[in-house]
Amino acid sequence: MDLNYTPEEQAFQAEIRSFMQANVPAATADKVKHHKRLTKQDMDEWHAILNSAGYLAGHWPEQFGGKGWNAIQRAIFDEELTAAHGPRVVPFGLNMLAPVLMAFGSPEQQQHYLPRILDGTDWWCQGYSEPGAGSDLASLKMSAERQGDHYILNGQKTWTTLGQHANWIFCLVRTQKEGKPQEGISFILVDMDTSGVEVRPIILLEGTHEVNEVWFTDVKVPAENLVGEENKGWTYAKYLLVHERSGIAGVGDALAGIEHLKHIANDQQKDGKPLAADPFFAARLSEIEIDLSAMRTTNLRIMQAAADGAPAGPEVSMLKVKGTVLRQSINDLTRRALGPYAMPFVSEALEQGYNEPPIGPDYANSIAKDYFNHRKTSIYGGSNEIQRNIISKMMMGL
Amino acid sequence: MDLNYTPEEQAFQAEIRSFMQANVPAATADKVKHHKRLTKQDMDEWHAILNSAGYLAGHWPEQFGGKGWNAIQRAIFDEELTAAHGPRVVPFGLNMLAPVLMAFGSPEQQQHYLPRILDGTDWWCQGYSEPGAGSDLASLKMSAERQGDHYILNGQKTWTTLGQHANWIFCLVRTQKEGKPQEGISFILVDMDTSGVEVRPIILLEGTHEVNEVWFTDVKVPAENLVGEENKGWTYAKYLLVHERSGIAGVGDALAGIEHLKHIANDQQKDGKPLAADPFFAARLSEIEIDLSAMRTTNLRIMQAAADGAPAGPEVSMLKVKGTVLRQSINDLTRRALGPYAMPFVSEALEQGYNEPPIGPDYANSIAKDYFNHRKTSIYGGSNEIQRNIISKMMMGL
Amino acid sequence: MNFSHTEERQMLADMAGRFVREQYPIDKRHEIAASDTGMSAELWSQMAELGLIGALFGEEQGGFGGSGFDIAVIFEQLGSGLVVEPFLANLMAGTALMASPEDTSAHFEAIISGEKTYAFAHGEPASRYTLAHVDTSATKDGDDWVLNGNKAVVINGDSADQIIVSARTSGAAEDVDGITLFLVPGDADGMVKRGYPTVDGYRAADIALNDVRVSDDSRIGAEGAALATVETVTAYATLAVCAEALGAIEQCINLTLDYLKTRKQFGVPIGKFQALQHRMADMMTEREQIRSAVINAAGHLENDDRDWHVSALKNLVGRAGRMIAEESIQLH
Amino acid sequence: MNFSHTEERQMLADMAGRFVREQYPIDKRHEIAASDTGMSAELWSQMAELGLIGALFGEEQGGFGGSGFDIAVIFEQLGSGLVVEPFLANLMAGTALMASPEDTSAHFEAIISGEKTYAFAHGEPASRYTLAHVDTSATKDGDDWVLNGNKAVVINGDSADQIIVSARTSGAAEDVDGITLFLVPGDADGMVKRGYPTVDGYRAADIALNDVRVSDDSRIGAEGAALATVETVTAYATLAVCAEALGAIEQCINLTLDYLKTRKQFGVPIGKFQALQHRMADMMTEREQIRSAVINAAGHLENDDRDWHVSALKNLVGRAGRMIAEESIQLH
Repeated sequence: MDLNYTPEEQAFQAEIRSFMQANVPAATADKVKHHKRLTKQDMDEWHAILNSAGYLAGHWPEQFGGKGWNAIQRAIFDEELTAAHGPRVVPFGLNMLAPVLMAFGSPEQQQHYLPRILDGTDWWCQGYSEPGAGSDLASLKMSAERQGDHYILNGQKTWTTLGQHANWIFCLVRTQKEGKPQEGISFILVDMDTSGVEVRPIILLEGTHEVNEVWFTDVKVPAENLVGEENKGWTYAKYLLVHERSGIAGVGDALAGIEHLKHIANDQQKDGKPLAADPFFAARLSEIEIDLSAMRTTNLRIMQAAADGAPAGPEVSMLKVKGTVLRQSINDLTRRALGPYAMPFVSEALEQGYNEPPIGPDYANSIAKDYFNHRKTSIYGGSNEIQRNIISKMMMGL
Repeated sequence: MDLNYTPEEQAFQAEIRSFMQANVPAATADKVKHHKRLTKQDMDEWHAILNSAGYLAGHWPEQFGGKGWNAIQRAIFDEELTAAHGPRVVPFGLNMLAPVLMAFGSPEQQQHYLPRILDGTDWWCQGYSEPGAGSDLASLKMSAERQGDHYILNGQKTWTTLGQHANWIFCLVRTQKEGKPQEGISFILVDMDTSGVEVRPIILLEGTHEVNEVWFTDVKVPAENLVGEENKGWTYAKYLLVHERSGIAGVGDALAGIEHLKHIANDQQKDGKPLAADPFFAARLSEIEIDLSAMRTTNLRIMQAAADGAPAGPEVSMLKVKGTVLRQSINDLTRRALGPYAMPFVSEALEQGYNEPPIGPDYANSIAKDYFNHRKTSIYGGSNEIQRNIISKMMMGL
Repeated sequence: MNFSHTEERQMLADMAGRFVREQYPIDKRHEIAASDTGMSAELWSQMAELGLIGALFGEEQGGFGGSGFDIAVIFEQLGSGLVVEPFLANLMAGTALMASPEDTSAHFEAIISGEKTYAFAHGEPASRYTLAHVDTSATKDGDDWVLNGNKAVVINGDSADQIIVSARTSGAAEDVDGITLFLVPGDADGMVKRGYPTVDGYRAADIALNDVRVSDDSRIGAEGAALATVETVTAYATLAVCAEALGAIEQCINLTLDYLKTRKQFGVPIGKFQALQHRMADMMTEREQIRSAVINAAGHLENDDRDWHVSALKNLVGRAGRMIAEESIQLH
Repeated sequence: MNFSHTEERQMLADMAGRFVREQYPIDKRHEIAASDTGMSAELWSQMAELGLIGALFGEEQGGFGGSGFDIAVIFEQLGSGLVVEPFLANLMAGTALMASPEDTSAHFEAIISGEKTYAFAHGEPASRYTLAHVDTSATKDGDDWVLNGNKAVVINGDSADQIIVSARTSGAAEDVDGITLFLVPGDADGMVKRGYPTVDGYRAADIALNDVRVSDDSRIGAEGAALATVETVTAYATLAVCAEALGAIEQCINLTLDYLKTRKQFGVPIGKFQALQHRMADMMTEREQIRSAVINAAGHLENDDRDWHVSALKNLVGRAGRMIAEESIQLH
C-alpha cells in the first residue's frame, strides 16, 4: 500500500503540469474557468497543441501513434489538464471510435481513419440514440440496407453532441429486423457530406447549441465503411462502454469545481464574513470534499487494477453514478453560494466577444445554467438507472 | 379553510385532555415516558379504565357499544392519549378484529365476541405472517381442513405480537389449494387453549419478549368460528388494511417523541451550553419538526376526508411510509443527542422493579434500544416497499 | 377543522387555472418571457379584469381577498403555467403600501386594475438574505429626501411604473432600526436601471440610485421603522413563490406520470419498472407534504407564529420541491 | 501508487479472518458478549499467540506492525465477526504508552502477550466529544498524585488490569494545557468501577476516582501536556472502529445479497425486484467509498493531514455505513 505516486508517476505528473502551464491558451483557459462557451476554433486549436506535443493520444498503443499510457497516467493527465483549466478533449473520435477501430476495424480503416483523428482532419460525432431508443438502445430503428457495394441508410439519430462541427459520424444501424434486437445491429462510418444527411440543431432552454438531431434520407454509404462484421455492432458498442473506464468519474472536473466553489465562497460575504466561514456552508462543502476524497481513491484503485490488467467490472458503473451525483452536488452548492445573484441569466454573456460588464460578480452568470445543464450527466452515457441495473446484475448475478 | 378545531372539536379535546390528566395511572405514565416495558397488568388496567369511561371503543358505531367518533375525533383522542403518556391501546381485538366482525361476522359472532373485547375477557392476537409469507402474505400455507363441523388447523404463524398474553387468535388459513392463492384463504377464530396450539417466544436482540411463533398441530376448531364465507378471508383482511386509516401516521407518537428529544437536548451540555443551542443540532431538529408539522396536516386532511366519507386511497400508504420514516428519524436524532451515554444498555433496567441507579442520565438506557427496535416499523404492517407498490399502482394505474 | 375552500375562492382558483391553461400555453409563455418587458400588457390587463390581482388584496385596499389562502390559490394556478406576469412584484409592493397610514387608494386602484405595475426594491449587492442589511442611504434635504445606493435583482424592476425603495435614514448597515421605505417613480432622475432576464424566465433589474430626490410625501410609514414591513412583505412573497412552486410541482408530477405511462423502453411503459415506481411514490408523498405546508403557512400568515410556518414552508419546498423537480427530469 | 498489501500483511489479514470465522462464530460471540468480563480469556490468548495484538504495534514496542494499514486490516477482520475481545481498549492504552519517554517494554510485553489487558479512561460524564474537557483532578502530594473525579463509558474498563487515566493537573475544565496521563492499577484503592454491557455487545464501565493515590512514576509523558497524546489515541481508535465497521458492512452486504438471492416472495427471489436491486447497487457503491476512506485514513495516519482524513472517514462511515446497515435490515 502506498498512496503516493511512484517516482516515475511523479515525474510524469511534473512533465504534464509544466506542459499545461506553458501551453493552455490563456483566452481558452479563461473561458473554461468562467464556464463560457468554446468555439470550434478553440477546440481545434487545443486539439492541435496536444497532438503536436504527442499528448493527444498518449493513451493509444504505440503502434497507432500513442504512448501507451496506462490508466494511472491517464488519470494524472486528466487531473493536470482540468487543474490548468484546459478544455476537455472532444472524445468522440479519440476515445470512442478509435478503440473500436483498433479492436475491430480493418487495417485499411485503421491506417485511414486513425491519423485523420489525430491531425484533426476528421471531427467525429456519435450516432447512437434515437427518439425511441434511449436507455433501450438495442431497440434502435435506423436502417441500413445493403444494395450492391453500398448501404442505404434511413432514419434519425438524436442528442448528437457537437454534431454541428462534425464531418463524420459513426452510427449504430439496423441491418437485420429478425431475431433478438441486439443481433441485427451494425457499426458503420458515415461521411456527413453525403447527400441525405441533415443536421438539425436542438437549442437548450439556456440557449446553447450543444446537441442535434441527425436525419438520414436514402444516404448511400460504401460497404467498406462497415466496421467489423455485419450485425455485430452491438458487441462493438458494448466493448466500448465497458473498456472506456478512464475519466468516467470526472475526478478532475470535480476537483476544479470545488476550487471554483471555494473561490466563490471566499468572495461572497454573509453578515460581514466570507460565506466560507459560515458553519452550515462549511459543513456542506466538507461533506462533498469527503465524498470526493474517497471517490478519487476509488477511481485510482480501479485505474490501478486496470493498469494491472484486471477485467473491467461493475466498478465502472459505480464511478458513473457516484461521479455524476457528486458533480451535480457541486453545481448545486455553487448555485446556493451565489445567493440572489444566481437568478440573473444572460445567455449572450457566455459567448466570445460579449463586452458588457457582468451582472453581479463576474463568476455569477453561468452558475445556475450549469446546475440545470448538468442534470444531463446522470442521464446520458447510460443513465444512472441503467448503471444500477448493471451493478446489481454483475454483483448479484440476478 | 380553517386550521382551528371547531368549537365541538375543541370541547371534545378538552374533555379527553382532562380525562387523561385524571386517569392515566402515574406509574404507567412513568414507564411510557421512559420507554420501559409494560406488564400485562399495566395494559389490562388501562384497558379497563378506558372501557369504564366509554372511551375504549369511542370509534365503534353506537350499535356495538361505541360513540361513533369520526376520524378527526380519533386523531384528537390519539394526540391527547400520547401527550399524557398513556399507553397505546392494544389494537388486535379492538381495531383489527372488531371491524372485520362488524362488517363480515354473523350476528352471533358480533354479540359474543365484541363485548368480550370491551370487557377484556378476550385478549386477541393476530395470526397472519408465516415464515414463508411476509410481504407476499397471500402465499400463506397454514391449512384448515373441514372435517364434519370442525376445521383441523396445521401450520405455523410468526411475529405474533404479544401472543404470550393472548387467549384468542384470529388467523388467515388456507382452505383451498387450487386457483389463485388469494382465493383459497379463510378468516378463522381460534381459542388458544385448544390442544395443539403452542406459543414459542422470540426474544429480540435487546432481550425483549415482544413477538412469538404460534404453532398449530391438528388443532380442532368449530366451524362456527369461521368469519364470513370460506375462501373469502383475503377480502376481509384487505378491507381491514384499507379501512384502518387512523393512527397509522403515528402523529401522536411523533409529537411525544419530539417533546422527549427536546427535554434531552436541553439537559445535555455541549461545551457548557445546552445541546439544544448547538446550531447543527437545532437545524436537524427543526427539519424533523417541519416535516412533522406538514405530516400532521396531511394526516388531518386525510382524516377530514374520511370523516366526510371519502373512500380510502393511497394516502393511507403515504402516511405509513412518511410516518414510520419520520419517527425513525426522531429515534435516530434522540440517540445522537445522548452522545457517549447512548452506548450503555442494561436490558433489566427496562423491567418493573429494577432499582439500581441509572447509568448516565435517567433517560439514557432505552434510547439506543428504541432506535434499533423501531427499525421494524418500516417493515411491519405492510413493508414500506409494499406501500410504495400500492401508491404507484393506485396513482399511476400501472 | 375544515380543509375545503369557500365556494367563491374555489371558483376563483378554477377560473385562474382555466385562464392559464387556455391563454398562457407554454410556447406563448416562452415568447412573453423572452420579450423586453418580460410580461404581456394585454394578458396582464385581462387577468386584472378577471380579478386575479384584486384577489391578492383585502377590501380596505379595494380588493376582495388578501388572505393567505387567496394568495396561495392564485399563485398555485400561476405556477402551474409558469406565468411570468408581475404578480409577485405587485403583491410585494401592495403589501408594503399597506404599512402607510395615508390614503393609498389611488395606488391600489392602479395596481388592481392593472393600469400600472409596481415593484419592491430592497435587496442589495451585499445583503444576501439579511433583511436588515441596507446600505442605500436617504438623507433629508429640506422637505425632500435624497437617495443613494444600489438595489439588486429587483423583480420586474425594469418595467415597473413605481418602485418602493428601502433606504437607511439612520444607523449602520445591519441595524434593525433606521430603515425607511420610499415610493419612487420608475423614471425618476438619477435612477439607473439595468434590466435582464432571470434563469426562471422572469425579468429583474439592478438599480443604481444617484441622488434620486423624492418628497417626504413619498415616504411609506414611519421614518426608520420599516423593517417590520419588509419582513411582512418577505413573508407574503415567500408564501406566494412556494404556492407557485406547488403549482409547478403538480405539473412536474403530472407530466412525469404521463411520460411513465406512455414512454416505452424494453417493450413496456417505463412506469412498469419498480425502481421508478417507488421514486414516483415518494415524489407524490412529498407533494402532499408541500401542499400541507402551504396550507399551514397560508393559515398562519396573520398569526404570531407566521414566521415559523413560512420558514417551514420555504425549507420544505427547498428540499422536497427540488427533489421532485430533479427526479422529474431524471425520470424523463 | 500501489493499492496492494505486502505479502506479510495479507497473510496476517487472512489468518485473522480465518480465526474469526472458525473460532468466533456468532452464537459463541453472543455468549462471550453476555459473560461478566465480556471477553474470552482463552481466545484472547490464542489471538495474542497468533500475533493479532502484536500486529497493532511497531518494533520499538515489541510488535511487528503498528502502521495504519496494519491496524485497519486487523480491525476489518475483527469487525467481520463482531469480535468483542478488548483489542480497541489495548490499542488505545498502548498508543498512549508510546508517549512515555520511560522504558515501557514490560507493559507492551504484557499487552502483546495477552497476559494483561489495559484500558484508556478519558471521557467524562460532561465531556461529550470535547477532548480537552477534563474535570478529573490530579493534585500533587509529596511524590504522589491524588486523583479525584469520574470517567464515563470506559471500554473494557471493568476487566482491565491497568487503566490509563487522564486528569487535570492545572487549568480549567476545557483548557488545552494542564491534562496529564497516569497509569493506575485496575484494583487501586479508591477506584470504584461500575461495569455494564453496551448496545453493541462490548462491555464498558463508569469509573469513580476517590482519592486514588499513584506515584509520580506512573505519570505518562510530560505534566500537563497530554492533550496531543489523547488526540493521537483518538485518531488511532477512530481508524480502528471505522475499519471494524467496514468489516461489519461487508458482512451486512454479503448476508443481504444471499438473502436477496434465496428469499422468495411472489414466486421469485426478492432480488429480482428492481427497486431492491437499485438500493443494493447504491449500498455496494458506498461500500467502495468507505473502503477508500479507510485506505486514505490509514495511509495518512502519521502525516500532518491525519486529522482531516480520520475525520473524513468517521463522517463517511457515519453516513454511508448507517445507510448500509439500515438498508440491510430493511431488505431482510
